[in-house]
Amino acid sequence: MSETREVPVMGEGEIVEPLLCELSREGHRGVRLPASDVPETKMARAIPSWAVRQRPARLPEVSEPEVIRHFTRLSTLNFHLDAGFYPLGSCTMKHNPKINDEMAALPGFSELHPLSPEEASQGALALTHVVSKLLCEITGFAAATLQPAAGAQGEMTGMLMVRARHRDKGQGDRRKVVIVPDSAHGTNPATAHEVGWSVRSIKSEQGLIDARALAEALSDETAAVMVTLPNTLGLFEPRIREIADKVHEAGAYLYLDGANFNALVGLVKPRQVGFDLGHLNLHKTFSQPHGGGGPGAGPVLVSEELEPYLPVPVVVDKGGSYAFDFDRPRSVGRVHGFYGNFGVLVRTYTYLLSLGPEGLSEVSREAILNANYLKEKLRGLFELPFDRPCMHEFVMSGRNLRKHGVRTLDVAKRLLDFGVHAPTVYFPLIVEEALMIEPTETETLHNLDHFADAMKRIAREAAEEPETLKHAPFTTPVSRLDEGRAARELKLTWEWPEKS
Amino acid sequence: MSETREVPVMGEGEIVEPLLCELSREGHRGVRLPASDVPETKMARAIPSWAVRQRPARLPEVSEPEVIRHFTRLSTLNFHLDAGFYPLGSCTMKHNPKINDEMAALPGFSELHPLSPEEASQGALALTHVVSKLLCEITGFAAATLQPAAGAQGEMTGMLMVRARHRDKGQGDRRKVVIVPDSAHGTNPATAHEVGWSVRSIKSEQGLIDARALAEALSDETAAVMVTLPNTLGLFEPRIREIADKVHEAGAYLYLDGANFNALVGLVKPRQVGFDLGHLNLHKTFSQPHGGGGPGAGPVLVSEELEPYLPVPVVVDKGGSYAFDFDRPRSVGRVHGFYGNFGVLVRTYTYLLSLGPEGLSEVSREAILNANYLKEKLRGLFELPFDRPCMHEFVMSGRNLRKHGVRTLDVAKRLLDFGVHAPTVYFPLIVEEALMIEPTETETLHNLDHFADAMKRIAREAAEEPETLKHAPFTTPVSRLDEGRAARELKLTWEWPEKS
Amino acid sequence: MSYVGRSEAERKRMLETLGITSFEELLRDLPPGIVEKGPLAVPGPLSELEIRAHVGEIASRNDAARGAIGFLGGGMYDHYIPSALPRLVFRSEFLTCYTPYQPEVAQGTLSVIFEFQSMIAELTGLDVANASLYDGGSAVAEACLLARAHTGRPRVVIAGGLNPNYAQVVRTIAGADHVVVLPAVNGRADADRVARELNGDTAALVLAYPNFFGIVDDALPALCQRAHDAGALAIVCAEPLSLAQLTPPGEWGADVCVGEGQPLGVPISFGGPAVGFFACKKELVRRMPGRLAGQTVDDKGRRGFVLTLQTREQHIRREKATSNICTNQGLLALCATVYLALLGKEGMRQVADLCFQKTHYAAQRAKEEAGLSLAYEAPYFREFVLELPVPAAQVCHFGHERGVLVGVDLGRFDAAWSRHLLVAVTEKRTKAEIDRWARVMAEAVRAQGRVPEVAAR
Amino acid sequence: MSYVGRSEAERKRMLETLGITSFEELLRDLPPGIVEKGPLAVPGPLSELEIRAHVGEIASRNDAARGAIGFLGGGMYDHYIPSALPRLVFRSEFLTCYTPYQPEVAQGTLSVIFEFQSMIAELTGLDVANASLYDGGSAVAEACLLARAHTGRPRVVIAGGLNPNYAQVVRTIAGADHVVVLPAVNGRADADRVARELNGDTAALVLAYPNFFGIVDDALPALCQRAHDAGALAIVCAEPLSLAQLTPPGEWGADVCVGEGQPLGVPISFGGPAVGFFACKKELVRRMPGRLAGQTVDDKGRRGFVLTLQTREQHIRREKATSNICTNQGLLALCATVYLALLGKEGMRQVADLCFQKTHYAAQRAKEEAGLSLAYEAPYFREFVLELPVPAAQVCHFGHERGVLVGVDLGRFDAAWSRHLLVAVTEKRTKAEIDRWARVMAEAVRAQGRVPEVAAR
Ligand SMILES: Cc1ncc(COP(=O)(O)O)c(C=O)c1O
Ligand SMILES: Cc1ncc(COP(=O)(O)O)c(C=O)c1O
Repeated sequence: MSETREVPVMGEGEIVEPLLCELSREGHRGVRLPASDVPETKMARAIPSWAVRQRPARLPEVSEPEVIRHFTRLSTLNFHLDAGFYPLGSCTMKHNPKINDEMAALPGFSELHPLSPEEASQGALALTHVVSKLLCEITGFAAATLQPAAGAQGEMTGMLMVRARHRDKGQGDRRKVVIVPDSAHGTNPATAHEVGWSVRSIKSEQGLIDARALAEALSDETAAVMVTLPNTLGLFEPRIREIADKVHEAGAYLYLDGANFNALVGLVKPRQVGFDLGHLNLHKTFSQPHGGGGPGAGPVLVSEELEPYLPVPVVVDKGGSYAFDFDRPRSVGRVHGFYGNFGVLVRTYTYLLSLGPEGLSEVSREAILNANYLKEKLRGLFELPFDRPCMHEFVMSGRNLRKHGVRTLDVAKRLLDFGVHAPTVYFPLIVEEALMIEPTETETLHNLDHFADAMKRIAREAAEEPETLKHAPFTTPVSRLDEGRAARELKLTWEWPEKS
Repeated sequence: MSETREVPVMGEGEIVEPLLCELSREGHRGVRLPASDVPETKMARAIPSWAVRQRPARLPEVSEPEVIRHFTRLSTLNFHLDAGFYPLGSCTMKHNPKINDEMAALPGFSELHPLSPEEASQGALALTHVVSKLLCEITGFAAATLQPAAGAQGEMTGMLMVRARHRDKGQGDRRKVVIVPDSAHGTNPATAHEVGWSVRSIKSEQGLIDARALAEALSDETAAVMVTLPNTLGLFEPRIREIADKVHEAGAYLYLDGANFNALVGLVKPRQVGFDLGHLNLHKTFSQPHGGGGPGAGPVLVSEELEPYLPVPVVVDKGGSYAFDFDRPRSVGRVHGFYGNFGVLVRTYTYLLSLGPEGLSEVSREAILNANYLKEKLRGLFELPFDRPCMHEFVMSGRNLRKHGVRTLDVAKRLLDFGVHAPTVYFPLIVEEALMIEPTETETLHNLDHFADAMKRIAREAAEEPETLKHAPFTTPVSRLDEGRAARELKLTWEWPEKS
Repeated sequence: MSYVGRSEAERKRMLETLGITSFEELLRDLPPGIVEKGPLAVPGPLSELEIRAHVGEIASRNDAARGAIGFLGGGMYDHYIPSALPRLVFRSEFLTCYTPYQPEVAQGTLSVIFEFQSMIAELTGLDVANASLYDGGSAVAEACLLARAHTGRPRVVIAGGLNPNYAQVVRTIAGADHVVVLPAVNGRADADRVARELNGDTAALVLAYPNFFGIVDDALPALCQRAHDAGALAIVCAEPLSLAQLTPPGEWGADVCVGEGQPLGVPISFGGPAVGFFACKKELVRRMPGRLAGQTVDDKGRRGFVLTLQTREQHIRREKATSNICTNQGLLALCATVYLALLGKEGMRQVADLCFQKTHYAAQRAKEEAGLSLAYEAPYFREFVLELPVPAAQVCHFGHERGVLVGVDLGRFDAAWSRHLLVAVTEKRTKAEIDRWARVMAEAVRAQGRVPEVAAR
Repeated sequence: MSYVGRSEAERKRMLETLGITSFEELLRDLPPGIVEKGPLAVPGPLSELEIRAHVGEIASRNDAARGAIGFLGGGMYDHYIPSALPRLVFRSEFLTCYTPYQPEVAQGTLSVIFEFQSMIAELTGLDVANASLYDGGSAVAEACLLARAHTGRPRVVIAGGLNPNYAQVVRTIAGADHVVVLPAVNGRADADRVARELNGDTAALVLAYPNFFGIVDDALPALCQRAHDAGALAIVCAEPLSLAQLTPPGEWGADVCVGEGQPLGVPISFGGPAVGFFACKKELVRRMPGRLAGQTVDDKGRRGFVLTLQTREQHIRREKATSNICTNQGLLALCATVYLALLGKEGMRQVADLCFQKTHYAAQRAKEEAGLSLAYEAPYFREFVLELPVPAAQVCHFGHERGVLVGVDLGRFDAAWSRHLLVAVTEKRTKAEIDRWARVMAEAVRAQGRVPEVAAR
């Protein structure tokens, strides 16, 4: 079934795009700066001699046109959301509205210094304050910190708050275990470890938390239980209220990993379900572009009980004006040099306003509908380990392709040839050969069908011409990369060419 | 020499990107507008019934994410200057600085209405005024109009001014012939025709104006002589002063087609050489991005004698403030609904300031050096019909490849496979199988060498594997297109798919 | 700031390749004494940092920099531009590419042109449209030239109501001798006068829809018929956004429909770059000016687009071309295409309706708040003319000082109209802004006598 | 504004495919009563047009919207951002892509990370650098965690002079119990005290370069030596732009160099998104936090880049990971990479020199014009602390009212510093602006007593 084309190309073994060090030419200059307009101070007289750089840093010397071409060409080597469907499970690659970027770039925000006097920053303080309040309304919690720069930092902030609370209750020395389901994201155990606690992983039962296993694990050493809702299989824990009760009975706190909150917006308020605190990922649910790795924001929302522990500063409404409150004796302290990823908050606010109440509830509903539809369309092509209605995403297994010698990785790579990004693969760890698929609400039926058709074709290829899959992708700027070699040779910085 | 790759692709005969009408889905919406906040006026009561549209215009119905993807994907089908070298002769595809766009987008400019009171438009008037002055300084002329939207409109404006001048001199009925060299761009004869004149084309001699042929052609019917300097072969007319004298002796005006002014910036002032008037192409010499076809700007510069004929309005300095002067009885009138492509003028001003006097003279010098260097590097690969130092561009001929059954068109197409745009081909008409190459000053030595290497390889392919060339390009989004079919079937608008 | 990437060593290497020792040797064809000795007397070089300060200061001298509230129309309008639009249009793939002469690497631009043509044809109700012309003014002029070529007749009759600037452009380009510009009567074409002017020499009758005064002239269909009866073409200059709510000219007799595309997502930018559009019946396609994209297939049968019917154009046909146009306004046609796509079927209807509603509300407020009435009692769509008891220039000055650009002083076009104010209200103006405008208008009128006289132009 | 493209007919078709008649059937796993009945109490929906007005109004409440002239530093600086930078960074290819988990379609992002790593390693004088961390504060904290893991010791000593906010972040993240934050003495580390605090339990000594007060502390090389002598790692928190003119920490003893990358082309944006950088000796690479791009080849032998040493990371190693970081600040690392490329070798030297020159000029003007002297007599690079005769908060308020953000009131960090003003001068400030600043300072000081008391925080 694979057509072939004869393409005379420039020759293999070539460089797709040179590095800056290879583009560098002695004496070339990029942008220029104005000449100094002040009387000169001799650096050698003002700065200790050991500290005055003798050899200029070896940075590239490239003209502006060539710098622009370099990064422009590099950019085209990326797949991206504005090019096509990106069904990365657990990542919520939904549409990134451009008005959000436009608002974040307003000079009143983007040029605002974090140490401007409060009287000169009232807009930023007001926006921070209202975003906190809106996120509380959406989740049902009492208070929020917007300081954490991402989900993982939110988790850490949350655990620090729980620790501080246990200490205040005199249980700080005892409660040092965090329970996480085996389907949890890696950041959960890593966070528990980073705050100096140990992790107890509990096995899932039919993709859900096993209430008995949880009961067994809970003890007076349990500090917190971290639950992702819906979980990383896209399943809503049907017994979440019971779970919450058990956790509370054991004197522990129930933490929401809100990475999957896209399934719940306007539908379920986590606080009402029994969570004590948790984070949201504004770069998932709230449409912040992912930027090739970040920035995100991981605000933490808490119950009244935990509010005193929020990081400093907190923005408070002084009736007509806003101010930072640093005077919070039980605060866990700061987790960010300033106030977190403010620019992301501007985008979030814009997004919330754009959608409004109806738009927000449409988010979860359409996301859930899309996921269930796609699951139905893919039924039979791959295994469906947990066949029940899913929320905003679902997980299949490529186990059934093993008989053809094909792995999930091959399926993922082949998809890249169809103008679609690969789903999340090999996660969650509890599903062999996992394919984790999250369409989000902003994909059209047409795109879902195109994806399903591609998957159908790939499943057929797996049976009929497995070699095609094993060598995929074919249409990408580079073909499969040798990851082992990268780790062995560990080339992490460039080498300047002999002469430039 | 051509390697082959086996690529299973999605199937030939496919659509590279659907059209908007194919993406349209009934009921989908893009951006939303606010609801009306004013009391309703019934349209049927306010507007005559025949004029009230009964059937909504059949425009696409596409969600914002899909619109963005559509145009983003379409964009990637284009070669563009920020991706690589663009040696299009006579087009001056030089670097387009981003600061120019930034300045043109300042709300004070981009949101300024052309009918704002003059007191509310002082910045725009001041800028227009200073750009006129600077262009006069650079060219040596006495006055300018910035109204023409492109070079061709500049030519027309110039011819209208010449006509008006002849009329004022009582020679309007007699002088109705424009002389152009056979190397001239098509706009020159087309313009002469558009103002109702006839065209007399004179044959070039060794790529230059044949003084004798010119002398013969000149008469008391000659209205103007249009000369491109350097000409479209990239050659400077060595006898330009003589030519000017002869034209003036004959009572005609010498018009500069300034499309090739990149060769002269800071080097030669056309007025000093004897031109009476002429246009510049700001989208060539002055770094305005070409936008896939435009906008440009074609200001016309004139001698004192012709100044009274400039289009209205002219911006005048009233000492501290600026105003439009409409009271110009000898003006040819308006050529633009407002004042021309103002946004382009902002870019031009920014560009001039960026470069300053040294930077401007570097433009022509480096452009000339690049062209001569490249000519030298390509020597022997193609024929060089006029082997003398060139200015900013040069013309070769692919005649020598005919013996292999290869045409210049094939060379152009094959170049596209090397990450380089094709040169201008089959122009000027006086060189068979012409390849017109203009590197501009902003290309690095590295890029010139890369281009030369590609040309070397192509010349070799022409001899060794001509079929490769004839089927090139191979790496572009589509392969060679059937232009004949387009003209025969003449499908100029889309057809909606059966059901959308 | 220099954009040249060149070291001294490289320059030397290049000269060596050329076998010369100094650059000047390359200039040996230049007549002696021709090369400028000194540097040009221009300012700079400035760094970006300095340019931002300097050019920013110039921009700040325009009211627009201070977010003045605008009620200006007369051919260009302050419409909402969706946030996604500049992000797409400023992609360097669209911005920095040349005219699509190598279609294999220009399918982006060519597809956009094809879509633009399709949507302009749909909006105007005609068969075909081109890739763009310079602006509304030159589009009207080109339409007249087409009519001349098509009919072999010289005369062009412009009915009252066309934007006076456009009429001037037509006179400049098509030659004043054969262009008859008729005055408007009561803001409309004088049907009888027009009928009288149409004769056996007439190539075209030019009409405007809505016209310069915002009026939907009830006589237009009949005038088209008159033109046809006289063997002339009916050319309609239309405002394209209104066409989302108005019956397209192609349905009531236009042979050619042209206009200014700026209202479709193009920044207003002091009047340019703008974008002329040109649509006509398919019989006229071979006489159309400007570029056309047509559909075809590639070697492998894939759909693609190319510039077609290039034999109409100057680079092929030279003096026999249908027009001398070469560089057009491609990027602005892209703006319009993206705009039409983002607003879509429903959005376009809505934006046109909002303009209509707000305009009518403003006229009503002018009456209620300032006691001002319309200069012309006639149906209007998205702008109207107020008859003022004081010079319009004074009212404009009064508004300017209060951050409201109240309208266009028609005295700038014709001294006879010096008490006429042309007011346009787009979807961007809120009720509160319109109310504010009405108050400023009322104050301005009341302040009569206290407002200093300002130049009428 | 909804971004969902779905008609009722399509929704129905989807439900049919699912064999259900109502969406609610998909929610059957949800416990009863859990689904919210009413709509959320949030404002909206608003169109873009309304959002521009509303959010624009909020932005306008910040001085920055009015182009206040800033002399603020303390970790973030108002540097010139080249015009090309946002055009590149905002390309959707960079902005809307995910973490490069499928390297075949992410070579753009991966190459940029590799270049970022290379240039950060060069600037800091160390062997390797990572793809970014959240910000300067968390980068210092992560460095301390690395030192702990590397040495197996718990204690972290922070010498005087580190940004107090960063010290707080370290205490929060690394646990206050084992983190000793020493006070600065005369704006510098107290070398003797530091030496005393370094003991057999100490994992790391944290130093700052230039430090929070702008000072280049002469004791740093010796303190690194002391740390090494005690078996601890020397962690230097550096301001990266200064490193273009200052000897890199790797050359005078740093094992790890971290800091805030904002000065390298990142919009200041009220403190975030910022970008932490992390560089270290190659011996420590396997303990580094965060992502690393490494070079490799593809199937066909072409060079390519992948995320490597992922076994350090949480998604593979879970609780044994070197850090819990997942999402980082990739886009801002891209800003820094583009910035370093555009300025290049010479531009970076020049910008650092300009900051140095202007800062020293400002200090001199403060003395001449306002009679103000430095709080600390010590070499400083790009910012300095003035000792004021009045509360710094008053002076800041006075300046704010005049459109000059005169400096950072250090009383916001420590009440003991309430008469200390931290002043940073970047290349963006002209001589005229600095002179203006000096005059405002002088007036503010003279106005003492007449200025109303404002809250110190
Ligand atoms: C379920 C889950 N939890 C936590 C995280 C970590 O969030 P972040 O990457 O924002 O630190 C992720 C993100 O990938 C996730 O999917
Ligand atoms: C020599 C020459 N003359 C005239 C023109 C026409 O200029 P424009 O395209 O700006 O109308 C061109 C542009 O292509 C040209 O190269």
